[in-house]
Amino acid sequence: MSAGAGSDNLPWWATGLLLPVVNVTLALLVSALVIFAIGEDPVGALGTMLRGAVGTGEGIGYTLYYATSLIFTALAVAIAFHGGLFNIGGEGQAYIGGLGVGLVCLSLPGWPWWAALPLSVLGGAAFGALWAAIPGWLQAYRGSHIVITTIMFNFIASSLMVYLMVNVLIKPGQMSPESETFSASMFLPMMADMMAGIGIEMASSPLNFSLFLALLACVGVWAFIWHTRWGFALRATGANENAALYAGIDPRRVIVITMALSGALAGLLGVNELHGVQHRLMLNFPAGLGFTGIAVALMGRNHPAGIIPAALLFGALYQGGTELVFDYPTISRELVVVIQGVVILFAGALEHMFRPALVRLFSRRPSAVTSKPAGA
Amino acid sequence: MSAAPPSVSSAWAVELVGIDKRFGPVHANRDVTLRFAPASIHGLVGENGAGKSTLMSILYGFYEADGGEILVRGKQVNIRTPQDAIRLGIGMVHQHFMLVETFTVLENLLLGHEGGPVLGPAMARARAEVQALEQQFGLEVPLDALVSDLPVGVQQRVEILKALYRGAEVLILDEPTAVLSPPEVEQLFRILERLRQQGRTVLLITHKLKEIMAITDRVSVLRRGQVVAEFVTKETDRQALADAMVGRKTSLAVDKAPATPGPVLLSAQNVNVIDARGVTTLKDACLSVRAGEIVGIAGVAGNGQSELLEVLSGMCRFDSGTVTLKGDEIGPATKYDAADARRRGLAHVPEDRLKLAVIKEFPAHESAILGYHQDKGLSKGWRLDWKRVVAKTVSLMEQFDVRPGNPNLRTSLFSGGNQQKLVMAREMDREPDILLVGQPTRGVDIGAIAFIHRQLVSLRDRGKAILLVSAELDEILALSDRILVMCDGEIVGELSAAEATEGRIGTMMAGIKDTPAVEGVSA
Amino acid sequence: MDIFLTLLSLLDSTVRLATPLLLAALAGFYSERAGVVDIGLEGKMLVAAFAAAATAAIHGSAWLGLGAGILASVILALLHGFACITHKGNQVVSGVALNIVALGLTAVLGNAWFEMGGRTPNLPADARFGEIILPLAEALRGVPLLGPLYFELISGHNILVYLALAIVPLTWWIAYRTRFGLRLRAVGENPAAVDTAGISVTRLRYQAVLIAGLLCGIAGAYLSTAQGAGFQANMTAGKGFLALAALILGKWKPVPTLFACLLFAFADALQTRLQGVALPGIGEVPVQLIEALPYLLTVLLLAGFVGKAIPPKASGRPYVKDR
Amino acid sequence: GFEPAIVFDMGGRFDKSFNEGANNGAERFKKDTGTNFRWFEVTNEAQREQFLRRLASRNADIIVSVGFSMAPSVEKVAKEFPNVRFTLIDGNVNLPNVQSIEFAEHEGSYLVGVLAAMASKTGTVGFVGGMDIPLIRRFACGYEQGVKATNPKANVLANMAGSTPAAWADPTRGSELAKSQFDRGADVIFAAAGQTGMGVLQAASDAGKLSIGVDSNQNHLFPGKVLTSMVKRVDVAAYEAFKTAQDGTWKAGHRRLGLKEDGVGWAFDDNNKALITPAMKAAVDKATADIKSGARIVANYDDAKGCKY
Ligand SMILES: Nc1ncnc2c1ncn2[C@@H]1O[C@H](COP(=O)(O)OP(=O)(O)OP(=O)(O)O)[C@@H](O)[C@H]1O
Ligand SMILES: Nc1ncnc2c1ncn2[C@@H]1O[C@H](COP(=O)(O)OP(=O)(O)OP(=O)(O)O)[C@@H](O)[C@H]1O
Ligand SMILES: [Mg+2]
Ligand SMILES: [Mg+2]
Repeated sequence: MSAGAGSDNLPWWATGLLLPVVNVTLALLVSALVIFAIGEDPVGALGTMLRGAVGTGEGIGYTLYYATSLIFTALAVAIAFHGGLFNIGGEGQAYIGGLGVGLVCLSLPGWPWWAALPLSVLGGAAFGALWAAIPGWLQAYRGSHIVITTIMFNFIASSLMVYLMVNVLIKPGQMSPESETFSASMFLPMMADMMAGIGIEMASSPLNFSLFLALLACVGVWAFIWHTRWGFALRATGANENAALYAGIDPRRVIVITMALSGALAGLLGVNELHGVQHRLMLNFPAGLGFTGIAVALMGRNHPAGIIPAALLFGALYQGGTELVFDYPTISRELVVVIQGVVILFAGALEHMFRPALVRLFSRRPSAVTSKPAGA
Repeated sequence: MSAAPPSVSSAWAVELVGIDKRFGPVHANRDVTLRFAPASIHGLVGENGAGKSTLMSILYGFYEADGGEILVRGKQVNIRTPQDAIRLGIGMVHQHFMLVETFTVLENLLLGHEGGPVLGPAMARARAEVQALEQQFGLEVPLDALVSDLPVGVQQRVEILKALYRGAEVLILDEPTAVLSPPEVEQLFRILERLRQQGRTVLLITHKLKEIMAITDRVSVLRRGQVVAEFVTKETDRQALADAMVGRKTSLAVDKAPATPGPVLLSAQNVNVIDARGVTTLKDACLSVRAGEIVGIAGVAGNGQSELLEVLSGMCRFDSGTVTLKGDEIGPATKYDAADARRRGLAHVPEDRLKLAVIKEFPAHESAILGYHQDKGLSKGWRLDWKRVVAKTVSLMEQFDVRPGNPNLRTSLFSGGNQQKLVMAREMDREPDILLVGQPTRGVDIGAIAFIHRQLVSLRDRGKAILLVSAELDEILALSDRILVMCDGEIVGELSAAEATEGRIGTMMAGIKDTPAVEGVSA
Repeated sequence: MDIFLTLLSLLDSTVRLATPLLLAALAGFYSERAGVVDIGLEGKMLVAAFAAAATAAIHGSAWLGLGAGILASVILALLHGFACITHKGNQVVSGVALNIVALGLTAVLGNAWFEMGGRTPNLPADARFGEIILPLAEALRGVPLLGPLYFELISGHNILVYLALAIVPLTWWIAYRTRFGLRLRAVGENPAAVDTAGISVTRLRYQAVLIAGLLCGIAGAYLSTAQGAGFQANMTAGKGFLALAALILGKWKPVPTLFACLLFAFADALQTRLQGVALPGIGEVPVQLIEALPYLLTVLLLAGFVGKAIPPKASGRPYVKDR
Repeated sequence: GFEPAIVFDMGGRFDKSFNEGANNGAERFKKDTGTNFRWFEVTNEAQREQFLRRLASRNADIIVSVGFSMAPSVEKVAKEFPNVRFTLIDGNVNLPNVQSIEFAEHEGSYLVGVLAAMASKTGTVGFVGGMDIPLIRRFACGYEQGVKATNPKANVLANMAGSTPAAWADPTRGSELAKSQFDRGADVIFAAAGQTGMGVLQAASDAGKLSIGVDSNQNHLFPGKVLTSMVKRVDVAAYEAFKTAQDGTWKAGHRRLGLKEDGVGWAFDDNNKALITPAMKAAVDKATADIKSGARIVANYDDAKGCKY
């Protein structure tokens, strides 16, 4: 997965900043073309998106709220990636993780939020971990293709959740398959309220305490992968299973554990969505954020320091898109999906497109004098 | 040195004039001019990374040169792709075989030369043509066998046949003998001989100067991308070639005192390994290694040596027998992995360093702790202490003269020889009681070979047990106090240093006890 | 006799459901056998379904629709090739991206053109591929056993079903009996061998990706103009992924892949019939468990019975000349 | 001026189902009064609250929210904006500024069940639902009662299309389900599955069997092939909400629209005239009258006890 990277001596800021910026800009240009093609004003529309995402307190709140969820699912993809595994099952793991969060919250009526939070985190992580560890085990010990099994587990998670929500966990006597509301005492503090507590006025948004949890997870993942013996074993296994075996690491065990960690991170999405915002168990709350996490991770080069800005970008796309359909009813809500796809295409799959040009640009400078023989 | 005659240009089969090639910062070929005569075998030697393969790949159209020109039979030609080269009658057998392993031999021969959009009729025609070629050159291959089922020697014959089938007048062979047993080498040389008699040109790259002396007509020496010397083979000798390659006086011999063996530190009794396909890859292996001695294992690669090393080092399970490590018995059911082995004082330099001993993507300091990352001394509480790791790496690099001495450089950017030195440094650093070493000098230049050999001897002299696996007979003979020979998963014989000769070992390597080597394929 | 008819109808439904999976899986076969992983089967089918339905709705011709579907799918395939072959991008990311673009773009264009929430108008019969009654089907219907078999199961499908089934032996023949097939399989195993044999890896891979586009185009057109009668947003609903699973289950071989597709389709057909039926000894099984049946089956098969699926060796890796 | 707004659920305003019904009502209001309205389609959970709050803070005069999933958000935002009027369709929120409208789907389903049983020659009728959720079970339960009341020996086949929201938008699946039910002997199928139902109607038309539409009058889609439609007057609810809010007669509180209130019913028009025999008409009219008068009580699906009648 590192084709073309590394050996061509670009300065770090060119690969780390310039290239992504160029790619995202190009993606937005193409999106503008699509907007133009369906007969709308691209400048106005993209302007609305930008203002909507970062122009107001509320917009920023929503952008950060989406980013929170995306950080969890992207970290899940990233940690698996370093273990050499492509985990497409973040969506299902988040779904089942949410089940864990919900069950914990439902079973602790009246607890204060700060006491419930560690347990709901544990519940989400444990359920997500379990849901991911099964495909992990199948890959490690049975050679089943992880990409396929994790996709299948997404579908299975859906069926399982519908069964549970409709038949077991539904609050009796109501239409929608939703559980009882958690007790109000354990709702995670909303950012707007916390800010109000320290005297800062902030518009209401679903942004909640989970953001800190997400940032903490970033630090945790970073420290784990690059600063622990375990992380070393994980990366070694991901890079070269045979070398790991040589180093006395059992690659199969590492694969299962890596998947479990990955699923645990995805499962934390439930803390933000359910414990933080919806305050009840419901259907379809991951809403594609598990899949988008893949794109966020890849764009963030599977490093927390890259995932945070990438998650912000995608959070801004979500929120900007909401604002777009609010102001331009004629633009259908799926346009946002197109823009996301285009961003992933240009910043992900076509990330190397401008690299040769950039390399030429950078290498021309020093040799420009010598390589031009006079009058040749 | 004999200058080329101011030519009637058609006197040359191929001429390379002023070839230049860079890979980013690496200048692989600098202004290389070489001429090859028809009906001759031309040797090409040089240290690793000297640019031999690159040069030949350019001739074959696999890489495009940045500058220079190529003439074939006196005519300037434009070789952009292998297709062009094939059309001009140039064939190449690459250092790493270019075969599709899941295909049959015949399918591999056909690839790119199918003779029609549908295979059926072409297949029959090809079969006949190939059989004619086989007879003409004495190159026997089973046409319908899967390539992955064939031993390397046969795979190589497939490669040669492929080139001839495509009509090669000029045949390039890149290190063809690295993986062959002595009889196989002899057979190859007979084929090359026949090609020469037919008026074809053979370009032979090899690191083994003995082979150069045995078969080539002329030899060119490359160093750091440049041609530094050219000899008529008959007029030169190995020492002169070695000096030209390295650019200074070199010594080809190892000094060592007689061994003073102590107690047995490592032994194996009747160890068997059966792989996933049900093939017994290691049969009833019995051996013992004493403190203070080097036991050499000779054999053609792929005859169970890798499995032996992997079993002893804890990387691979075995199905029956016992391994005894410093008195502790280990059976098939005992929990024993590479980490346990290291804990008990056994270190391991594996045969395939890029596949096992380092991680190419990691910076050097991470590769330098591979296998030792659990060491308490490298950690501070829960976290790895990178400062200490880097300091450790720097000291390893200094001790073993790893160049460049940059602990943060990506492992893959070190040359093969330097990677090997890093691995040796890491494994010898903990003063292991037992050291398993596989192919310690494969792909290593002459200066470094001598250094590594000295290190091994001095470890032995400090009373450690060393098990050395090498496909290089010279190396085995130079270092070992006792020699075991492996063939087909079995230890077929044991010789003391005194009784061992190249001839005796070579015969045993072919799996034959007394009679001289016979040709033939055992599929 | 009743059970026989039930079985026939089950198998009939299996054939109908297997067709799009089969076409998509064969598309994946060409692409992956050439070393290009194709997660984007789903997206290609989706754009094809949309283009086919939109064209058929406007021009009233199923064949024109098929052409448009193929064209749209091929364009997406070329984009995939551009990213993965020309620019050596990550093949999985490219596939994921194209799936998302397809999902959004079809809905956006559908909304912009038809203003029906991303749907196309319902297609009239002559803008769809109708069922073909094979010769003598009616006449032979009365013949015991074989008559119903011929009438119910073999006859009465649309042309694309027969086409898909015909493509299986054709693919086998191409892959194992032609020059193109030989090269295709070689480039997925060892592109360097192909390159050194004087064949362009890039060209071969583009050809493979184009064929994948073509087949996905047919699969998409089947969904919206043969099996269905119009386009719906996200109407592929995971079929591309299921096709990929079938390809893996079939170990990247055409005939086993056919059986894998039939198996999935059978599980699917069975689940519509098992819903609400009390199974002997177990009682009524929850709908959701039955719905998950095809997926559970896939996991079980991958885990237990097919053993390790070994993909073409070079798949997923862009070809970079190297030593 | 008067600023009405409507928030649709995830299916979107052209879902051929209740969102589309609400859209039709709003469009009719626009045509009648010339007053434009704002509308939004929700794409994820967080947007429900966001849209409502945004509209409320911009002083929309009436906000219609479609779908039971909107209930929690309506409750929350309505508390924050006690001066803004909310109408919730298909859900119940008890607040002084919220009007909740629910429908007695089981009553309408009962009627089409009666018709299905009479139109069926095989004695087997089918039901295809979208996702297995209580709302759909309510449809199925009423339908089954109607069928059984008319022909106690009749056999009712029931299928659900899936477990993900895609189950509401998968006509291919709908047509497969329909075909499988035809193969099992059904000759009339009631589809309560959003766009998935389109596949059922299509398959029935292709196979020369009968289907029953849902929510809005779908008889015209395949004239002569759709037996009838179970109409749920979401359009009326939306229209009325806008209208009453405009003329000042809007009232908060819970309203349950059943047969009596003309909130549900069956569609009878030129497209299905030929399919409804006088006897069928008489039977369904009788059932209607009985339900309206209370002489017959159609049991509603109960989460705890299931479909008990
Ligand atoms: N792929 C690559 N990209 C960039 N630099 C490389 C690459 N491969 C090798 N190099 C650099 O080229 C130099 C020569 O490498 P090479 O392996 O040919 O060395 P060498 O001359 O054989 O040395 P040694 O004798 O130690 O094996 C090394 O310094 C290495 O860092
Ligand atoms: N594809 C490549 N990309 C970057 N550098 C390369 C590449 N191929 C070769 N090089 C570099 O070019 C130089 C010459 O390599 P080449 O393979 O020609 O050496 P060689 O003489 O054949 O060595 P060996 O004895 O190991 O076969 C080396 O420094 C090597 O690292
Ligand atoms: Mg070489
Ligand atoms: Mg080297």
